[in-house]
Amino acid sequence: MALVPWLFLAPALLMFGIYVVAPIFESMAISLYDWDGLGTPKYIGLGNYVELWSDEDFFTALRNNVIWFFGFLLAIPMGLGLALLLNQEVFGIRLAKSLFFFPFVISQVVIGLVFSWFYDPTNGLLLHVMAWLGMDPIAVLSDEHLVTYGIVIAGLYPQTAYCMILYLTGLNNLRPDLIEAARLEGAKGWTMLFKIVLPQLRPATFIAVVVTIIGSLRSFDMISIMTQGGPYGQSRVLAYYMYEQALSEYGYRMGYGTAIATVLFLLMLVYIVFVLYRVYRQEQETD
Amino acid sequence: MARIQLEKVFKAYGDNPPVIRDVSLDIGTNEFCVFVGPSGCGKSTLLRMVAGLETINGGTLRIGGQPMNEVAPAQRGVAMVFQSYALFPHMTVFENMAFGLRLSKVAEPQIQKRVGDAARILQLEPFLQRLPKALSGGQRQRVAIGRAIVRQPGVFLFDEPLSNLDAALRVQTRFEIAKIHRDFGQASTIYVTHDQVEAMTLADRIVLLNSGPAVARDGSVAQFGAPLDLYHHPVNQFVAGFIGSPKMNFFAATLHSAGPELATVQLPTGETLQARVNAQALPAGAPITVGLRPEDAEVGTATQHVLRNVQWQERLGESTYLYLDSGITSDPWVVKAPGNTFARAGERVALSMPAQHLHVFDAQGLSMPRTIASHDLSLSVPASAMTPSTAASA
Amino acid sequence: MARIQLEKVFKAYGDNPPVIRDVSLDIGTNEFCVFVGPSGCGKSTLLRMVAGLETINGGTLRIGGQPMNEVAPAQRGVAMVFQSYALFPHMTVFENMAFGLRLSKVAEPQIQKRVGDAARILQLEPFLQRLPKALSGGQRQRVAIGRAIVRQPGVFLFDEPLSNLDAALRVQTRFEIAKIHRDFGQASTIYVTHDQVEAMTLADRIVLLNSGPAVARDGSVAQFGAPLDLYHHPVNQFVAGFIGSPKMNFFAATLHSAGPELATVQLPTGETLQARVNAQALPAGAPITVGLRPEDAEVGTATQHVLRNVQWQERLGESTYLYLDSGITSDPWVVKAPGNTFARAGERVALSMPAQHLHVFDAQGLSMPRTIASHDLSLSVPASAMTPSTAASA
Amino acid sequence: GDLVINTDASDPAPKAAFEALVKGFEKANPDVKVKLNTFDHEGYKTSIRNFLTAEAPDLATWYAGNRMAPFVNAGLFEDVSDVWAKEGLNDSFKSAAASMTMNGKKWGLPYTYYQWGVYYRKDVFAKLKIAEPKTWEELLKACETLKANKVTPFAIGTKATWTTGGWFDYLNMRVNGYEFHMDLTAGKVPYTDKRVEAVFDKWDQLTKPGYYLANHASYQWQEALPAFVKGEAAMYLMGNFAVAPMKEAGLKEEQLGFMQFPEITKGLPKAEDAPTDTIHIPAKAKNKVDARRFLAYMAKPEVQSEVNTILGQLPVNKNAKMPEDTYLKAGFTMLSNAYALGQFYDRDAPAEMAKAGMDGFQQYMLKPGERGAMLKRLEQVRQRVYK
Amino acid sequence: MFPTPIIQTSRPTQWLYRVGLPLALLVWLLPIIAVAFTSVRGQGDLANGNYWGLPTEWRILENYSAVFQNTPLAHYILNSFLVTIPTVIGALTLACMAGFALGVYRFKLNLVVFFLFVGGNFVPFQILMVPVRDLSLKLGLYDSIAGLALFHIAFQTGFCTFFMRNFIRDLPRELVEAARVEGASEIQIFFKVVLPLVRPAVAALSVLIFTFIWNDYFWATVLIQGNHAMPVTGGLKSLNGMWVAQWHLVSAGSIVAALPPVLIFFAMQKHFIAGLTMGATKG
Ligand SMILES: Nc1ncnc2c1ncn2[C@@H]1O[C@H](COP(=O)(O)OP(=O)(O)OP(=O)(O)O)[C@@H](O)[C@H]1O
Ligand SMILES: Nc1ncnc2c1ncn2[C@@H]1O[C@H](COP(=O)(O)OP(=O)(O)OP(=O)(O)O)[C@@H](O)[C@H]1O
Ligand SMILES: [Mg+2]
Ligand SMILES: [Mg+2]
Repeated sequence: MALVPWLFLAPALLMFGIYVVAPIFESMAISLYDWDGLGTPKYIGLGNYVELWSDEDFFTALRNNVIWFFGFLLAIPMGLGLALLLNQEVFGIRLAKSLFFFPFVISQVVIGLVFSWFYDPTNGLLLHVMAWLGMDPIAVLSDEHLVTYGIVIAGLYPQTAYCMILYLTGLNNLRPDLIEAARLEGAKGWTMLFKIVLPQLRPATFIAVVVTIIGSLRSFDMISIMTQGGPYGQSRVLAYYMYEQALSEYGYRMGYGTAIATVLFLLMLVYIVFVLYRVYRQEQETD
Repeated sequence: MARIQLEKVFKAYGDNPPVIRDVSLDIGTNEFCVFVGPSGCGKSTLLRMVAGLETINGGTLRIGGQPMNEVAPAQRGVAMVFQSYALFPHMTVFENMAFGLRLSKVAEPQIQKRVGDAARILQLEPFLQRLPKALSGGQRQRVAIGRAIVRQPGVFLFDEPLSNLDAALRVQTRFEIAKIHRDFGQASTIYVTHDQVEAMTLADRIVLLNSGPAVARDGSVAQFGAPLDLYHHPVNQFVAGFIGSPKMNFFAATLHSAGPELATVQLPTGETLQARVNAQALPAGAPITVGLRPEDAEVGTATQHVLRNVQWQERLGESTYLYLDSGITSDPWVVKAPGNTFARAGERVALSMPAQHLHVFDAQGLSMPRTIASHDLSLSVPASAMTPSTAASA
Repeated sequence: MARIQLEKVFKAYGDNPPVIRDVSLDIGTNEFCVFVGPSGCGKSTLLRMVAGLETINGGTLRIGGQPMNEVAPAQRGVAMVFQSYALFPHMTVFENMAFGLRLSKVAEPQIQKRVGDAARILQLEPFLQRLPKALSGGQRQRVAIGRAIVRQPGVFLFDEPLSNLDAALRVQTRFEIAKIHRDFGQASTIYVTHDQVEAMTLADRIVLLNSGPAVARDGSVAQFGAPLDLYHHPVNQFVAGFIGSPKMNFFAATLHSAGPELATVQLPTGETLQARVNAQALPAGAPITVGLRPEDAEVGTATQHVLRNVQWQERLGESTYLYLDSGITSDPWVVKAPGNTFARAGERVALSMPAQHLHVFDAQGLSMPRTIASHDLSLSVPASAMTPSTAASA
Repeated sequence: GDLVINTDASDPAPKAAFEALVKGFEKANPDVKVKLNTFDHEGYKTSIRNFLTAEAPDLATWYAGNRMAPFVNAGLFEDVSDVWAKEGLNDSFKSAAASMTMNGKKWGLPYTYYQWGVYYRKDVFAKLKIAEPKTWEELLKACETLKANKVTPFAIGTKATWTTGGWFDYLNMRVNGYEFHMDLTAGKVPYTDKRVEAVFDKWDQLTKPGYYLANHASYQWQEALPAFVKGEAAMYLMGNFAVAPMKEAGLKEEQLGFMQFPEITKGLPKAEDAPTDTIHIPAKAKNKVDARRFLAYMAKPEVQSEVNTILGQLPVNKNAKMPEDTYLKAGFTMLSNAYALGQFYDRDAPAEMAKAGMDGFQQYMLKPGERGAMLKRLEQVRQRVYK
Repeated sequence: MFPTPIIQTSRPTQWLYRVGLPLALLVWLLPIIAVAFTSVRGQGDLANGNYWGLPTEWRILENYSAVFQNTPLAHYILNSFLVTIPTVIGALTLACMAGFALGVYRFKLNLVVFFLFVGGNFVPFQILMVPVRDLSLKLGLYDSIAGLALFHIAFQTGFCTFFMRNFIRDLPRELVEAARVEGASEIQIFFKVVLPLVRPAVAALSVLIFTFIWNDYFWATVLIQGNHAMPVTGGLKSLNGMWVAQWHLVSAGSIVAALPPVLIFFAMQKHFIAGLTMGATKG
């Protein structure tokens, strides 16, 4: 009887263990070696990490991760704003909601293509808009200072849609009695939003924060599609840099790549622990 | 300042048949009015229309003499206690109670004082800094009441405030609500419940609402009156059946003859009974329904009686319910007998059905007026009990 | 074959203090046993241990004489009805009822027959092909019962089966459960409830469970006996207070003198009362608690009486509850008076406290034995009522 | 027996070339059955690492120069010096021999290459009366004239940074010469060397006046083509593969000219970039005998001609037939007279260095002012990579 | 409800809303509309820089058939299906079983195992890249559809288990207990009681996972090299290299690649959103 749950768990645990859990530790182990993926790995202790410490590109990537992190968080208020706009019962609103959600369903590869074209300095829409506003056009994706922001904006497009859906569901589950009670007490508009509605949306906000942060740290697709890290590596983030170091045409430094991944993992671990702690507390409450 | 007047109030959700039709009530300052009725009859809807949470589709609502149909909820001077309490889960007890005051920019010392006072009255002082989730059901209920009190409203509205509490707590909180109402001299209270005991014990006047087709026929209000009025003089069979627990026993009969004070009715089983009602409006032979409350019937031959078989009994100690084969339909007659009564299934007993306790309804369910004075039904404590005497010895 | 025996049964969840301690019960074939007790006292736990859904940490469970501690639920020959009904939402009524039979590979015609029979008894025939979500609460409850019946178990277990139903349906289903129990000759039933009326009306015997520290002191069982035994002869103050509604009035007093049949007690207010209990085990002057049920007190001077002020009254029509200032603590005495009683707050009334209705408890809460025979408390329907007579005339 | 060949010939022309090769070989050697695996051009660069170590084919295509170093060092390629000796390739493949030699041995067979050089708009030059520049000064002059007439002198797209490598190669080879360029890519000279600075001093003369297409970092090299085709830009330093799309876009031969990169340091012998594609026998191959036969077949002059005609590139065997195509012909002549051939920056320098270098060149082209910092960084990379 | 229903607001506000909403929608979807338009443009529009106006000629058939005839797009799409469908089935099967174990049984390591899945679900998957690639190589699954699908199954099992476990845990425990009393074995409970009840969750998850996997790009890049196994996201990227500046073809390809998840989203919208939020709001 005590065995039953383990039998049901076995296949999932096996697969997950082999493909997810073990590789995490393997990666950490590989990060202690110098290995090009061809010859025999050479143990160099923390050598890769020491190198990271003096690697400008690594810090550029780290800095870009920070930009992604904060920039991406904008998806949350924007998603909330959209959700508030759409949380109505008028004719056709269901369709409108799904259309607003659309970008999330489409592959990031496609979104990336669309946005690189949006930024295109010969014919992009941005060019036209800026020209129309009488500004000098900017080649966003080849400007080292703007490029990351440009990609983040592209990334925000689907992410905002995602947050919007989370908030729409959250708004759907608002307790009407609390809203009514607050209305009787004289709350409306912003007061209602900040004092009554947002606190109730906390679960939605929490999950929006979780997926957004994880999305920002995993960000890879957009960069790969839109700039491949360029110009001269200025739009790389850790996730992309590690790929470039470990597997790209000019890469094949497995040890170095995994060292970057390990750093990324440790950053994320802080966050995972926070999430797990919250889930744990919730479990305690419901049990 | 807090008299509530409804005039021909009407409400329908969308294209559905009206939920509330033709409701005219005048609830005086300091009156405690209870809405009762079957589930879905529109009690909450009516209450929420008073609160301003539901639009009024027709008729006029006045509070303190002012028309209120278009006034925002917060401006009506009403405070409401919800069945779910509707406490803001992210605010402490203090913040919950102070919320409305803060929004209306009452000065902070004033807030402190008012909340403090309310907390003292409701014995919530130790909990002021707690979140609602750290309170028991009864305490939460008190916080909800506290939040209503501090705003010193002219009208208190309660929507089934006790239905989430367990039996013991319900009794206690019922008490508190009555007390608060008495202490807040000016305010009127409307209280929604489906629990008759609450209705009977709390109300100055009860509004019993119709549901279903009766709404279209008679309007939403089945009867509006003092609790014992509804108990003793129900206007129709619906009210008679709704008020009282266990339910009044109903059985078909025909009118044999009717005088100004007394009517004679004949049961399908052949027995005839006399009832102190004026049924002269009906022709002899008219089909009628007779009603008798379980607590008004008696086992024995003290008055006019019939013989029936016991189907089953339930002994609660305090009293015994006998289920008798009515001989008319398969529904048994329920009789509430003293706790020491004991009867075996199949035993035949005499059931005394006093003429002054029989209710008679016509084919439409309308009551025939009972010909007994109210004071017959409502006696003061026996005078003898009031003579001073020192502690008794056996 | 379906006698249930528990011997020193023990249960603790994890490292928490024991929930169930030292429970020894012997529930006979065809007996209807009800577990009552305050919320969280372990009623469900105990029931689930019998069902095999919860492991037993100590002691022995026997069903039909066989030790069952280690036997899988399905092999115990028990059927259980859950508070939530636990109908499989994806199966029709028929499939729900046939589920267990199919699993135990009963032949299909046999299944058809058994389910058909049960459906007939429970009037579920029109619904056999419906999904549970298309049924009303009461119908679902009946399906749950049906699923239990078809397996023809030796033991029926019910865990608060009525608590999700509304009042009227509750009464009706209570009736049905009693009937089913009577019809299934061999089976024993254990029924968990926190509703006293259910317990009193259904049980052959009641097990009242302790909760909190009393479990550690006295074991889990507070009293095990016939319903009226618990009503009339509670072993301690907890049982006395738990059984009966409204609750028994308790007040502190001291023992003045004690004889074999009669004890004299003195109230803090100075009055002395006599009680028909044997309190000889206590020394004179011992602090005691006196108990009197609201329905046993009377307004008037019929027997030994005291004078008290009315605080408040609640008029239900059928009866009137008077809340009297006890003069001892702030808790009022509750008196259940006839429905026509009327008293104003502040009025002084005589309260008759018959000696044979007073309960006395020692400082530990143990009851002093009452010196009245059981048959004094439980009378058959008066003989006079049983003389044949034709329909009465006024 | 069976012969398995892995190629990156996913584009139409190479694919056809290999199919023809296989057909010819099978006809000549009826006992051998060839299986051709065609990989996606980009994906092949990673795939080869996998199949060389795991399940090796009998032949695999790759690139000359430093690009093959990791595999040679890891012992994954077969030494084919014997084939070279036996077929007399040391002579007929002389121009490419150096790029196939490591540790004194030959590790594969080069089978095709193509020239780099400056493609220019004859018509635009004619209109503005510009003669084909032969020297740096003439080039600068031409640029000035073009610029003055609102024509961008050079088209380039640096979104994929390798295009900058061509510029660096040529500037370096013309300023400092082939040997220096090879020393630099072999990591023997620091990037902070004065001679490297000198290269950038020349480059400055193009970047600072804005002689390159604006926003070049936003374009792939193909995306820069329209400017050239429309005549908005007049020159394009590119490999010969650019001719096909240029023609496709509508440029006629009378509009499109080809010239050698002008001289900078007087008298310095001119070396050219000519990336070479190669084919190797993996060390773990199963059928090395037939693989060698295939190499021998592939080296034949007539086979070289046939294949390269299909490829639209130059045969490596000097005995092969001269191509017909105008630009190839020009290239052939140029390369035949070249002092030496470079493979291209990203094949001559190790991968990591190449990546950093090309990123750096792109940065420089966008921000000429940052060249000092950029070179310092390249020097750091160099010290790490070549240690 | 919040915000105030628009019907209860003043006339002008209502009109503003009714006009503003479609406008906002238009702006929001502009990138996608532009792609859709471009996918039917002719070369002429592109040469003239007409990227954002209405197409002057509608070359629907030409462009789309060009995309299919001259490139392996159809093959890429087939690959995507071959990866996605087994992944959905596999991950859900594993997750149903694991979710059942974690949701129904109380055992010591329950929470630990659960956290393993939740935590694993959140790791940056770059850290798995090198080892997973090596593992696939060793198993001979590198550059194969099976290899990619197996990895996706394993990784998605984390998320699906998290989701299923929460869903199963919210089922009334009594159902399992009732089945047990009725004599069902644990396997029977799984198949006859729990599985039928988790159908909504399965539906929600399968739609969601379908889109996730269909849109995966990273793992396609890491684990697949050749066209023979490349799913459509990766394929589109390589086509993008081939179709430089041929925006009409890029757009047509993008539209084709985006179509399956979009169709699924519209067909199964309810499930899709349930999937996003049900599993999520539990976190
Ligand atoms: N927003 C609404 N839209 C449509 N119908 C509604 C709405 N709110 C309530 N109703 C209907 O109006 C009727 C009255 O509802 P209401 O809540 O006032 O009943 P109630 O008397 O309070 O019932 P209960 O005792 O169950 O609380 C019901 O039939 C209900 O279905
Ligand atoms: N799985 C469990 N783990 C730990 N404690 C438990 C568990 N199940 C029940 N308990 C505790 O055991 C005690 C008895 O619970 P049980 O459900 O038997 O009470 P009950 O008498 O049925 O209460 P109620 O009338 O509220 O249903 C409670 O204090 C409860 O908190
Ligand atoms: Mg209601
Ligand atoms: Mg329980």
